[in-house]
Amino acid sequence: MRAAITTRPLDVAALLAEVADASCGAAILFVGTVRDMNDGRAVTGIEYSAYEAMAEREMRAIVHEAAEQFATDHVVIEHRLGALELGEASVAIAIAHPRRSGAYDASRFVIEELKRRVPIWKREAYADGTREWVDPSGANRGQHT
Amino acid sequence: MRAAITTRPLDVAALLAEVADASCGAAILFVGTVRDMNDGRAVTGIEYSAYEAMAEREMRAIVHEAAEQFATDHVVIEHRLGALELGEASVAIAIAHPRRSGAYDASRFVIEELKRRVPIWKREAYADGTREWVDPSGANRGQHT
Amino acid sequence: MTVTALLFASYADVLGRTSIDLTLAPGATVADALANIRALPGGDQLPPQPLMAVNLVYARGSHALKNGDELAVIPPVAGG
Amino acid sequence: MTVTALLFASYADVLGRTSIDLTLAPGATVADALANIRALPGGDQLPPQPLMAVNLVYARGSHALKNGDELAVIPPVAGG
Repeated sequence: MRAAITTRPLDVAALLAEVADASCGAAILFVGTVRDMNDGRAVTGIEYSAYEAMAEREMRAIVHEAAEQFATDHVVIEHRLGALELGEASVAIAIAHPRRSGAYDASRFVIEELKRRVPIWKREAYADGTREWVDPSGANRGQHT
Repeated sequence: MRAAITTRPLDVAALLAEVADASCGAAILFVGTVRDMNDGRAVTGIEYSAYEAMAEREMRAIVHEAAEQFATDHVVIEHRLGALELGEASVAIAIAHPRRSGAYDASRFVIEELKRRVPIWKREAYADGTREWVDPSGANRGQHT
Repeated sequence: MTVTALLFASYADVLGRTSIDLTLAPGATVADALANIRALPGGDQLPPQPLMAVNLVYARGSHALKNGDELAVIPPVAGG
Repeated sequence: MTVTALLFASYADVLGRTSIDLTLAPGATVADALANIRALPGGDQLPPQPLMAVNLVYARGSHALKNGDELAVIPPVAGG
């Protein structure tokens, strides 16, 4: 079990190797990447920032909750910060589990919890030269420009 | 979109790279691996065989069904045949999708359909020296020794 | 007419072979071919209604065979 | 007592800074600290009830602060 924030490119294959275990019949790697479109706007890159100490603490808590809830110790999360280009990986979650249903459920749990509560923010850069903080909740849409 | 049977070790990182696309914000790699236990028996290895022409045909059909049902062209399956050791990958499914929910749903659809209908068989070797064809349906349990 | 029947995995084991050339009457069905296979030594160990395929596609017992078809008797699949 | 308040992302932008040292009366709560921050230039652009954390843990407005606590005002999170 491990959770980390990094500014280096994510080595997603290494994460999959890290969770591999002969007791596990299924491994799932989730990779979040920078999309070229969001809400109909052409995106050229995303800058990620975080409250790093709290983000790592929340990510570690999520890893432990997933391990307990889905009965596997083989859970790793890495989240990248800094300026990312299109197609680059911002987050990777690797899970190994004796059975595939547990692997899928644990993977989904981790990414949903990460998006719900880990204090990380992203500012998208658009093709028209503007930048905007992304608010997935929609609560402050249009307020932050 | 691609589906293939191979006797060589699966390069799962290459499959993830193959489906990557800047229009996709999520990629999921599912890897099935040889477990050291099944139904309480210590497993030492698995030999996979197939009706290869039909298996590739069914795998291609599943890829196309997933692409249509979940609206993404970025779907690849590889299944390995031959004698595999503990921890080795027997199947890998890579999906990229604009959104994570589509990626998870498409990945799960592909592995469930593959297990339901692709004519591939496995014979487990056990620590006690015996070997047995695996029947996940349980219909012929104990009949094939 | 002649149809090639393929056997795999546990079914190849019980029949001791991986393919059988069957000579069938015109209009014979998948079920007719299966009855012929079941009459061979070891054929009684096949389940009552195994999965069958004709020319790489799953087929019902009522499917009419043609000369040269590739028939397959498919054990419970276990991929993944 | 003194509490350090951290600001991030869009909230750091509207207040023009990433941290503020707040001097508060003993027994002051997270809500009291937020009211102080809201009184600063740009503070009126914070939403009515932003997420708050004390010493790396999400906290309610009624949470009593202690001298030396690290308070954080957390914009809508957008990880992943």
